Amino acid sequence: MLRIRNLKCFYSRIMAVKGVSLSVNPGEIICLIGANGAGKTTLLSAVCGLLADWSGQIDFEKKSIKGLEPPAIVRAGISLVPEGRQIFAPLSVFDNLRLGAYTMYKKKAHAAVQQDLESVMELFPILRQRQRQPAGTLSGGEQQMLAIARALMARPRLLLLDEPSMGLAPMVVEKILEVISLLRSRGLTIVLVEQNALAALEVSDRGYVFETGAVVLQGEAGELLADKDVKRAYLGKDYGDFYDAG
Amino acid sequence: MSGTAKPMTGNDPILEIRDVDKAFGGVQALDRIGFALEKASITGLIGPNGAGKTTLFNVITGILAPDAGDIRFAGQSIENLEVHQRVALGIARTFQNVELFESMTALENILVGLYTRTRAGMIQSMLRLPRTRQEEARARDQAMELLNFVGLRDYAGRKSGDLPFGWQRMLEVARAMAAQPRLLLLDEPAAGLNMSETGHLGELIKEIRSQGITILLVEHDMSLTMSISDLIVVLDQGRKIAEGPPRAVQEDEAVMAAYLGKKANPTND
Amino acid sequence: MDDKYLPAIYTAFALGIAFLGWRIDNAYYLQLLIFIGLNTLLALSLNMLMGYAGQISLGHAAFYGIGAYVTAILTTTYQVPPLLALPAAVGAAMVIAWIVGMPTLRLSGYYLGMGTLGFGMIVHIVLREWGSLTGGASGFVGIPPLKIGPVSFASSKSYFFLVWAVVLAMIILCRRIIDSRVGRALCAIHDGEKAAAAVGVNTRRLKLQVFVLSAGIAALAGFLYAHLIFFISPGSFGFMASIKIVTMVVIGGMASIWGALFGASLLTLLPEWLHAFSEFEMVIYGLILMVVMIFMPRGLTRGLVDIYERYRKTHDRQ
Amino acid sequence: ANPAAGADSGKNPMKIGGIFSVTGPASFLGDPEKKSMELAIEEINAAGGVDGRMLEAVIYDTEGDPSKAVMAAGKLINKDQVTAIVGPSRTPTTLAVVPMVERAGLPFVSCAAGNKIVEPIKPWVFKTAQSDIQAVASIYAHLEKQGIDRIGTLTVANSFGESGREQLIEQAGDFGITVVRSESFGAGDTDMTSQLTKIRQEKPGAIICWGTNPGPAVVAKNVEQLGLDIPLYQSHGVASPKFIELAGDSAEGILLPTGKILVADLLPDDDPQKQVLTDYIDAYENKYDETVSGFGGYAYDAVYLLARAMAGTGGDKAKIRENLENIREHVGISGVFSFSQTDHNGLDPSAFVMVRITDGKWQLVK
Amino acid sequence: MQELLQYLFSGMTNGAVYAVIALGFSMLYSSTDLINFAHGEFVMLGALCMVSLTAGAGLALVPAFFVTVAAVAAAGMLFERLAIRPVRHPEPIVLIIITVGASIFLRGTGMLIWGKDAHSMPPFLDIAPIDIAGARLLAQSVWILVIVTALAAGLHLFYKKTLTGKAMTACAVNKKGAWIVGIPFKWMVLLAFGLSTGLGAVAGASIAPITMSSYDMGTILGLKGFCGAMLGGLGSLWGAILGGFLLGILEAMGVGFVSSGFKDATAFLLLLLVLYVRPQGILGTAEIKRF
Ligand SMILES: Nc1ncnc2c1ncn2[C@@H]1O[C@H](COP(=O)(O)OP(=O)(O)OP(=O)(O)O)[C@@H](O)[C@H]1O
Ligand SMILES: Nc1ncnc2c1ncn2[C@@H]1O[C@H](COP(=O)(O)OP(=O)(O)OP(=O)(O)O)[C@@H](O)[C@H]1O
Ligand SMILES: CC(C)C[C@H](N)C(=O)O
Ligand SMILES: [Mg+2]
Ligand SMILES: [Mg+2]
Repeated sequence: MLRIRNLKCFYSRIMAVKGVSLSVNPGEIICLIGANGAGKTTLLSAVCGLLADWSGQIDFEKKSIKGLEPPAIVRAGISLVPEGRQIFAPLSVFDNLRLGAYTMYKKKAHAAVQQDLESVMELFPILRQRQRQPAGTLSGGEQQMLAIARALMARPRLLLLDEPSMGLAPMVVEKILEVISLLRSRGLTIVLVEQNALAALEVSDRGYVFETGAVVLQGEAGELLADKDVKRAYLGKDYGDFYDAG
Repeated sequence: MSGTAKPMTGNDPILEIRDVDKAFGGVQALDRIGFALEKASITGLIGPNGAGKTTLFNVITGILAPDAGDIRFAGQSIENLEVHQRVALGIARTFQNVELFESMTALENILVGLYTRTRAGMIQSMLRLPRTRQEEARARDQAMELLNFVGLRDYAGRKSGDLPFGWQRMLEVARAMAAQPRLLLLDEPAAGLNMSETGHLGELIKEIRSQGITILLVEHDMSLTMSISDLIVVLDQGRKIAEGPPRAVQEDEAVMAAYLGKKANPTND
Repeated sequence: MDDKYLPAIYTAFALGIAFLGWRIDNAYYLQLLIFIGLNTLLALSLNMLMGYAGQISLGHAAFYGIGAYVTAILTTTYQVPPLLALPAAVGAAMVIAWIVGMPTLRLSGYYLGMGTLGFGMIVHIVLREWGSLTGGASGFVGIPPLKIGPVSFASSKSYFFLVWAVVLAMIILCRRIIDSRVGRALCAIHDGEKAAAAVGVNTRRLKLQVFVLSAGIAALAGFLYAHLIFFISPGSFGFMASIKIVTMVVIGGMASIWGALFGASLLTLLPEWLHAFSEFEMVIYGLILMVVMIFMPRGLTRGLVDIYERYRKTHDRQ
Repeated sequence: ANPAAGADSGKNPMKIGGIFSVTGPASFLGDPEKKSMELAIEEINAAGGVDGRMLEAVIYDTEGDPSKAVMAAGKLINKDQVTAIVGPSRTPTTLAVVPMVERAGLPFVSCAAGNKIVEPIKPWVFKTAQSDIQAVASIYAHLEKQGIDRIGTLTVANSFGESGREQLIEQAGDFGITVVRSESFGAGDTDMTSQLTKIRQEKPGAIICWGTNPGPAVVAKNVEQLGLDIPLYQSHGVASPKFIELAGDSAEGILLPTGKILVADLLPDDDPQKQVLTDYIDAYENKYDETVSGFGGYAYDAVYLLARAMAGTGGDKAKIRENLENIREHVGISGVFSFSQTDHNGLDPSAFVMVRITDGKWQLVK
Repeated sequence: MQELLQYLFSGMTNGAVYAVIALGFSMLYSSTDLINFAHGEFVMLGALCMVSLTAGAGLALVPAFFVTVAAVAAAGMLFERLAIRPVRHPEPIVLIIITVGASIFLRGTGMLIWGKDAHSMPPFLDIAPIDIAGARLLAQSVWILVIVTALAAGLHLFYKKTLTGKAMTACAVNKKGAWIVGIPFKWMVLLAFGLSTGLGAVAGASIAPITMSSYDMGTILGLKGFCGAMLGGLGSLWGAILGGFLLGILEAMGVGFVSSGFKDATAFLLLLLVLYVRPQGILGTAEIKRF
């Protein structure tokens, strides 16, 4: 479904992703883990069109997305839950959700939007309670839920989640991981970037481990969970001298 | 870097929160909250999203004025003090959404953190007398030391906004430490850190406590909170629903229902 | 620019001034350089406020005007020697800045722009309407040449040296502030005012201080302006003058001491070059402003660096 | 120094500088002034120049900004090394360059109205535009004849209006007139009914408006809108056909003092200026294909006065200045100039005539 | 009493003009977070186009009005496309300076096209001034009032009720966020510029009959409109209208009760006082920023 070949991403002169190749099959949950600054967010930005300065190849459903801007990519079926949430602070929660369905409205799929509104508020009841409140006044976790819900409103086929559990209460994290599994069972393909690698790998099919802009390890989620190095660096308490490695 | 010169008595509260109320429109974000922090202790403040934890931080640091209630720091009411005055008194914090000075380097961020602990004003800076220079040099040394403390020594000259998110959090901790606080408020410092980094952070926090600094920690990562806190306070919808040592709180029915969920046994992984 | 090169840069700067003063005899070119110097002071003053502390002012020409009018009135109407008029002019601007700044600096963003703009307009109108004191709309005539003790600054050349000595002094002072505790706190306010307060910076006081400082430097420029052309009128200190100062700062480069110099030079010289286009002057001037900003949004100083970086980037990748 | 220079000087053109607000808010002055200066120089050169030397104009734009005027003057004096300067269009720009020309010792003829320019007398400074003194005197003389002794004034908030207001107040006593209310308006204002309402409260016998287009046209319209049934006087600041076009029907009946240029064709044939005026108008309208305004004449006169004073001096600035001061009875566009040591404007009230706008046309008022 | 009413009318006439212009500022701000310092120049273009099309080309009023608005809106979109969009890292202040450059450019262009003189045109309908208790109001002023109200209502509906309106707001508050939900950011900005400069043209075309139009009329009108928008609260459409009228009326009262020389100063002083009490303008909402 998504195929990335030898991707290199640049921030002016810095190369943040240094030749990554990966692929995502339909209906899979793929998990990207790795230390801070490893380039996970950068990769997602390139996939969803936010970052234009890259070389290599990114194909979504066999079509290259080179040169496409985010709106076109959303229309193609990819949605992002970004790092830092990027909600529309002064607009109400409800309007944030409606705008998430912007491309749906443009397809005149009003009924579907109505349905989705119901279903995301089912998923996150707090959003229903806070419908009229300006989104910027929500608590951190509430905002995170809103960001996920908003991304779902576009009815994506591929959902990119950048650290969705960040700042969420344990119960909500559980809930979100559940939701992720649920979404997958509805046929959604998911790329999940997570620091909470343990939990993430548990719901994932496969995983990639990033380090300083490159994939250093990949495999079935179970294998990775068992891998000694992964355990040492990302799962266990034996953090060693991480900062020298980073 | 130690903030307290007085001997630690252990039972003398450094911060007392009494019956604090805060509402936003219809939302009662804080509802008669009260608890006390012992000197040189780590208190974990937990609760579901939107429980009012950040709001309480904002009230303690003076960013928001409480509707009612009183906050006493080191035995003295700080109600009428402005934000920067509270920092000068020794209350420093980090932010849930990372509020670094993005266009400035990591080192400069720490130097701003040292603001309350340095003196040179505009005139002195213009004259640049030997004393000012000495102060500046000393500040730079201290700042480098702090960067070293959080492991960012090699990134002193990098623009803070370009640092990866996790390092930005560490930088915030260092910046808060620069104020030589007696009370350090950490708002989700582990968000965005992977598990090993989180572990490292835990060690760091314990080390800060060992310097006699009191810590109030908001953190959803239970493996961290439960393992390093001396006391846990649980908020839900603005109310305090539990308070006690980690073990007790983990077993508390109300806390499980409101916050931890069913398989809440994160300390032993 | 690193701290340790600064003395060398200052020396080079001073030598440059000395060289220009020594080589140039044509009063027109000296005058042009003097105006560049005055505009540099203005840009520098606003850059402290806007570039570093992030507080926009759309009424900065008011302080320029206050400096000019106070000295004009004192030295002409009341025969006060310029040496005493100088502290009065600068002091008056600073006091007014302090009074106005207290409520105004509570505003932020465009509202601060509006507040300062309103203040600037009010000053402009007062200068225009208070005819008995200021000479009204027709202007104030008969300002004496500058004479400090036995030294007279009547010739273009002596004035050139005076103005540029002041510019250099102000550059050094501002640079020192920037590189200090206070300067860093100002930049912090720029990046996030609330965060700066939460880290312990007394933002209100600091903003006021830099506003007052900035007003003082602008008034100093006004003082020098009045004694340069011996005539002042409110038209020189209106809204457009304020906008021009902002433009100089942004074109030169925000938060850059040398940017002030670049911006002032370009905006002083440009109209002189464009005279040749007569009717088309405005069109071309506007176009140049736009083009510079489109291609060098961080101003001339960094724009050149950026272009180099871009070149390096494509180069590095091969 | 170079002996060849003397021989060459017969061919070297003599440079005259021009500083006008060609663009900016006073471009309606500067533009015709610039064109008239070029016209005058062309004419003089076609007639053989001054003592056989051609004249050359070097003209800069001030945009109405005193600092720019100073730069321009500096450039003319020090870089272009002109022999004389034909001055800025407005009072503040003129006053800004006065100290420079005084110091440089350079004959300088301004085109601005403000009386401050030649009062007190400065050796090198002359001006050709009629002063507000004469304009006010003409209006007041007319009012006196009508037996009106209470007036309201409405002046534009710039140097032109301010200087007009000063004169209106200063001379009122001489004509037994009381100014019952003085109001002002901004140059870009779009509605002056408030000011007029305030003036109306005092029940004046006439309203005098002092400004330059387009404000006074708005005033004319507002007077009509309010149905004010008293005479409206305007200043020479609107003395151009443009005003009638702008004010439209509201212009009907308005009175104003103007140089004779507006009514050149109505002048009796024995008027000394008639010939000069019609020649100028023809030449201007032929060359530029636009109707002449009342303002270009200031620069035209200035160039001719300078040319006359330059004759026989070989470019010696002090001599030119002296000659200028001794010019008598020079028939120009704005009047008949007679300079003296105590008068550097050289005009008397006869430079003005009162006109009334009737059926969209200027009409001489006796 | 009659005086007071006349001051009010005068204030309303000017205020209505300021209000339409303020509307343009506020509208652009709420969609792009940008203040267009060349807005006054678009008003000028509107006025002069209108004059040329009616008085010059002899077009009937209604078509002339629409052609004017369309032409100026097109110019505004061209401006966005050529001068705003290409900026690489657009900081607000940089865009502001670009609009300052544009204002000079447009003024220069206006001068080249229409010359330095002012131009006038007859009112939309040739009706005598309306007399109410001795105070008089021009029919054209009533026209402007009607236009202002209609525009405000229309825009209000657009922003509150249509998805495109919401999407525009979203673009202003969070460009990145807007992009990733699939809002065509660039098109929205283009549209916003078109709308806002179109509003400027409406202002220009409707005031052309009351005031005189010249290439340099834009600066002062733009300034007043900006003040009106700020006074009412940036981003609030009703605020812009309120601010515009308030400014006009304050000026007129300033003339009536203080002094005409100080009328602008009075207005600005009151404006400052309002801002000191309400730093976000009368109807503006304070920036939402929490830790
Ligand atoms: N805007 C930027 N300008 C320059 N460098 C950047 C920028 N954003 C990111 N980087 C650099 O790119 C590298 C990769 O960053 P990225 O944000 O993709 O990492 P990440 O894996 O998502 O880390 P984290 O877990 O902290 O979110 C880092 O070294 C970072 O410093
Ligand atoms: N400025 C505000 N205006 C309106 N409501 C607010 C404001 N600030 C906070 N709230 C509300 O107050 C409640 C408490 O918010 P707070 O940020 O303190 O929660 P929290 O405990 O920190 O949650 P999280 O763990 O998600 O960060 C939330 O419901 C939030 O929506
Ligand atoms: C209209 C003119 C008589 C104006 C005059 N030249 C001035 O000084 O503004
Ligand atoms: Mg990331
Ligand atoms: Mg929180």
